[in-house]
Amino acid sequence: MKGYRRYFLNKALWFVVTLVCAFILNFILPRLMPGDPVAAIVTRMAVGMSNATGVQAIYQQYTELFGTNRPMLQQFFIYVNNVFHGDFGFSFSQYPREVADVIKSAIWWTICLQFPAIIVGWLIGNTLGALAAYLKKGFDKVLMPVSILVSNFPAFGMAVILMVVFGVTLKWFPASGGYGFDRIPDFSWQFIWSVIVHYQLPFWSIVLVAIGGQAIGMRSMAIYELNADYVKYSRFMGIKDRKIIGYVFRNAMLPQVTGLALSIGTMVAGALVAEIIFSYPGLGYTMLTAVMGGDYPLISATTLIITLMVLIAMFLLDIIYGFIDPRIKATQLD
Amino acid sequence: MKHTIRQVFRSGKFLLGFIIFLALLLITIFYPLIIKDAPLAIIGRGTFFPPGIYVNVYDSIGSPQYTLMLDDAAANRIASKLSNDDRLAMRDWLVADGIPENQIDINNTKALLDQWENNYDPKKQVEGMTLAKQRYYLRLNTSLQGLLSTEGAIIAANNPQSGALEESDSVAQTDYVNIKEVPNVRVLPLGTDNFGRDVLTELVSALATSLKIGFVAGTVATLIGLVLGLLAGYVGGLMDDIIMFFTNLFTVIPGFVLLILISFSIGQEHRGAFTIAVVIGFTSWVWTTRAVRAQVISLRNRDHVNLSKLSGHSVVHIIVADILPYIASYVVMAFILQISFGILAEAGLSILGLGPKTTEVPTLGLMMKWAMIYQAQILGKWWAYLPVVVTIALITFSMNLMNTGLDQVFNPELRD
Amino acid sequence: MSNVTLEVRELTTKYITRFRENVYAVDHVSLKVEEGKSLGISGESGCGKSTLALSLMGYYFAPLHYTSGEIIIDGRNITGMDPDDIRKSILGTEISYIPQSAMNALNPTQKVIHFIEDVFQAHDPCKTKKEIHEFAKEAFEALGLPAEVLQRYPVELSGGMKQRTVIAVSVVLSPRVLIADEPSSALDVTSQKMVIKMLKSLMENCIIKSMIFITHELPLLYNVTDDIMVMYAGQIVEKATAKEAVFDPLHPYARGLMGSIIVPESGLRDVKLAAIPGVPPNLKNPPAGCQFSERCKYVQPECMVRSIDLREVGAGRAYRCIFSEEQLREAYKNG
Amino acid sequence: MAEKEKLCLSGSGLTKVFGFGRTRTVAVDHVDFDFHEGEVVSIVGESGSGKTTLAKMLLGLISITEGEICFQGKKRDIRTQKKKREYWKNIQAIFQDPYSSYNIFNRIDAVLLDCIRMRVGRKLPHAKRIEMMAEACSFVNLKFEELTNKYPFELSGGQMQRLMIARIFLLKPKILLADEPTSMIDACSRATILDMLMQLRDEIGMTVVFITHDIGLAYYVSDVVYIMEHGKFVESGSADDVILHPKETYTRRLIRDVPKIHEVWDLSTV
Repeated sequence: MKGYRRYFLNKALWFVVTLVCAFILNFILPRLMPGDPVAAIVTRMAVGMSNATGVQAIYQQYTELFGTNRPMLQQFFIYVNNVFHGDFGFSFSQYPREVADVIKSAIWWTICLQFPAIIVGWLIGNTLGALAAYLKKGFDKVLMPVSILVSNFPAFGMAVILMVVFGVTLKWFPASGGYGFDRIPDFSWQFIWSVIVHYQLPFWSIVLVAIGGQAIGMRSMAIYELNADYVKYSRFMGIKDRKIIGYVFRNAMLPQVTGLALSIGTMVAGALVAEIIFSYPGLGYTMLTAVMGGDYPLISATTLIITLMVLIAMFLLDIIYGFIDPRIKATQLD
Repeated sequence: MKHTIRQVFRSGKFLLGFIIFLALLLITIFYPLIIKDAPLAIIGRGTFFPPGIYVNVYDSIGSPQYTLMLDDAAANRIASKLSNDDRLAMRDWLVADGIPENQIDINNTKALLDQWENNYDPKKQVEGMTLAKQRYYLRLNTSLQGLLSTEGAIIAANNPQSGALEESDSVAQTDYVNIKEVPNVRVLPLGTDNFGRDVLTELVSALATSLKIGFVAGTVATLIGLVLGLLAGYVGGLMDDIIMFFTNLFTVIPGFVLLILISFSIGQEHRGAFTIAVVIGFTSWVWTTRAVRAQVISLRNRDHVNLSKLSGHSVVHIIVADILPYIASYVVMAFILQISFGILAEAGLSILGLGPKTTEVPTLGLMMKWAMIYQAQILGKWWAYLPVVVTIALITFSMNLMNTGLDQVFNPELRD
Repeated sequence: MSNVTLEVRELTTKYITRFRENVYAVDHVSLKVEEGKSLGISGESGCGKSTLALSLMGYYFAPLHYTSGEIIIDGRNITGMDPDDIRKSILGTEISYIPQSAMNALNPTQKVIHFIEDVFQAHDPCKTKKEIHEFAKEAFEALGLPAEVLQRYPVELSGGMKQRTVIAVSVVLSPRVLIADEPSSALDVTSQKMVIKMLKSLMENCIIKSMIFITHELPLLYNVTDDIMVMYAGQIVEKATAKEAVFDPLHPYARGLMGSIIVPESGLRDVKLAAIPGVPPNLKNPPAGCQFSERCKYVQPECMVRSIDLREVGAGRAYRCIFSEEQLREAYKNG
Repeated sequence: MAEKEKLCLSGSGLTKVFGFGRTRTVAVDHVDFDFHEGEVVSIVGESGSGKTTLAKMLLGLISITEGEICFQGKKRDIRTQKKKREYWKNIQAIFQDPYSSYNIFNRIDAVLLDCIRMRVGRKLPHAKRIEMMAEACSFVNLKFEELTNKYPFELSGGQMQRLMIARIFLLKPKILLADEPTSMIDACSRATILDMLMQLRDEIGMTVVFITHDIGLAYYVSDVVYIMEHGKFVESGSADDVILHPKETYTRRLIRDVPKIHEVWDLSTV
């Protein structure tokens, strides 16, 4: 248990350090823009807005929010303080809505779409990869190239094809949106059904892309494990092949948890683009509208939130992994 | 070395990937030599012309006319104007008008048209019919006018003196022109896009740009990764600690978030294809660094490196002669993956609206972006997005196939 | 006459490589182990001794394939048996195996006791968990291993402890024959001694009836087993009691091997070590005649063309050479 | 015998510490030694005793945390690449694993040419170089004509290790550090390798330092033996003294636990 505590503390420390660095990057990058950031932002914004009083209000609020007249370090603390109070300022493109408000309405869509999809993709991918490693021959010969093809299929390409086939041509599922445009969000059955129906295409497009990559990783891992000494020994102790396959899959699957943690950033990136294709009302779509409207505060906040989500997911996966794999303790002892 | 290369080319996966990649590369080189059009030239007035051969109508009138007596010409003509949906709609109207359904045969064109002509009345209000539907029937009726006529069309020209129309020529239904004798024919194998640009020419040019972006991004990322990995692995100590701190940091902070922030910070005016490529390269070096470092650390303790030191070789010589050859295969594999990643990253960024400036060069991502904005996928204009998706998939597929092939050559336990 | 626990007649097995080549790593090997006796097998790396260990189990999986011969355990010929029957009624209960690399022999993500549960369930599904736990605890303590090892993951054990745990697991079903393939090669001398002591106590306490011990370390083999067999290129070249094999080997190869022994004992500093030039033949295309002919000092033209049979001399003594015992002794006397 | 007493390599208080804080480990802990010219010295230790770390320090491949090494009575100075190169003309090594001792991308000729370049410089006619390489190969019973343009991986383990000796033959160093040179090759080839090493020592009068875990081998080849445990030398002296009449408990245990063939191997002592 002591080894695990050290592991946990180590990971927690890393989480905090990366978080701080993410804040710093989010803070510094826009300030690297040439000239006065507030002026630059507001000029860019003014293109997209015609409301004169709004422009004025934003300019003032933003000068305050950025605190450009103060020293850099102080600016940073102002920024961190604002973030911790959920104060990201006004959204330019959706004035007078606040950024925090926009994000609040988008974030649940993203979480509910992406995390289940990634996990389902991970599970299916691992199962297929393990089967490919075990069955070899025909199954492997078909599965491998298909996996390579699917995993390299751009996420948006998968989204578009699913949409055209099942949304436009076959009309099995609606092609875009998070719920029927004729519905008002409430807790009625019709609304929930509409959400479920709209959920399918984005969900499966993310799942499909995730499957390929995970299957390939799992296949190599399982082949490696199948050649391990304990497989031979267990066989000679008379243990049934089915049970040994169980050992192998478990041992190969556990490191895949870390594999998932490491690839979750890329997966979320792909999933955000898939959201855009389906006009799904999550963070990806929010990001698109923000970019289109030159809405700086919204972009900054969205990227920060996404980073935060990815960091938390990775942190949790690492913790779970350390908990379920005894091999971690061995590496901790080194 | 020669042996390794021969082995690599004997791997089926690598070879297939290599052939696909080479084919794509050759297309980008030779296509512009044959078709010299500017890829971004707007030639179509209007959006999404479907793929096909476009024959100049004015020229075809002036061309020599030939009479061909072909039996199915009339039927084809009718079929092209009267689709199956139209026939069903006609039946619906007729049934609503009170004609028994069993008396309507939608496959008998002549009978159907007769029934339609006899019964259709644009003023008649059918119960429950929307305004849009009524307009549709109106349009359908107009297009059906003269469908069964066997008369030719008269061509008239404006007399400049009198201002009156004078018949200059007439075209019979059996008149044909030879497409070779029409001076202006344009083949658009993939139609045009939303701006009216030739999709195929644009696609080839976009493929070239995207490959360049991938290549630049891959080179930048691999170089950074290689240098940092070598420094961290070979020098070790504090240098290793510092480099690994940043590497770990950028492993957890999602690269594409940085990409978005940086691209946005650069601003639309400064975002050229090259800049984007460099930015992509700068945000995707971590994996190469990690892999190179791990390799170098295990090599650094290998006896041949010790022996090379004992033979009095300098650090540079050791890195070049005793370390790099051993990690070359990994670096090549990382480079291939980085190229494919760079192409995908550009596409993702462009869809987000953070890609290279639209007016300069076409890229695969930008083509995708505009197709999406103009809803090509919902309107069924497949030629605007499908070739792009297929091209990107082919590039990344070929790259990864090469990579898997290499992996199996260098890690034999993954074979079978 | 004492009971024969394991008899092998003309066993031949082969590897099929990725390029579809046949490599006969065990070539017509016959051996007999009696109850209460241990047999040692030695030879240089690649001579087929580890493959023989795998082949003796009678349970083959790719790339190793059975070709011909018989394995008889306690009067039962197991070579014709259904693999699943072998798994259930032979492996672990009649014949058991200790692998070369005990470091990775146990599933790393499973506690030792859970593996033992699986072993029991594979043969005797009736036993309850509680019975198994108690049995395992007693068995471990009887072998001088602390019972808490059962609740550990393999990674938490030291090298020597891991090796002894593997031995204890291997004999948990009291097999008739134990095959130990280099069980102590990766360990330091003290741990090695503990492992050997444990193996010997297994024999003394009748937990196992016979043992086959495989190693390239001749001084160790000399101290552990009653008889020694020397293998070369998949074949047996010398078969004798430990004492005869080490001090009076007949086959020229065995003689060279025994002459290269180095031990820290007085007087051995002045002995000239024997050396055999050359390398063993490539088993993918072995020489036509005697496998050792290319390296043999006493090679005759006939050796190059004719394969040589094993010559029996006296009880249990045999060697594979064209020369008679007297001829060989004469040759050795003259250097 | 007076010549033999001349100091060749000596060390005092030699220490190597890896890592810091929680991961700090002392690999070599204040060891003192004096190797004389022409001696065969063995450093015997079990895995993890720090013997390989010590060897790397002697070779100047890793830095010394504390203490100093004197070469031929003078403090060793290898602060620049040039001085290192000078030092390495005098001390060379043969490593345990012949398979990893060669750069698989270089031909065998390159390995030998490197040594000639180091020994006599670059200005040598081609024919002379060939002659030197052929001489070195024939010393270790290899034929240069068969080796030229071949790659190391085309040789067997024993041949590779012999080629390593050919390398030493060309370099003619004052000291040879042999780190388990026979542990990865078969028993039958072991005698050949040891014979060649001893023959080479007699020919060029170098000091040979064996690093080994095999106490029998140490006894067989060496004049002087150092026993190493946990980074420290626990006992040293002439081979006969240390091996046949060990004083320290650790040495006794080590010798007692090695299986023997003439004496009884007592299993009751563990």
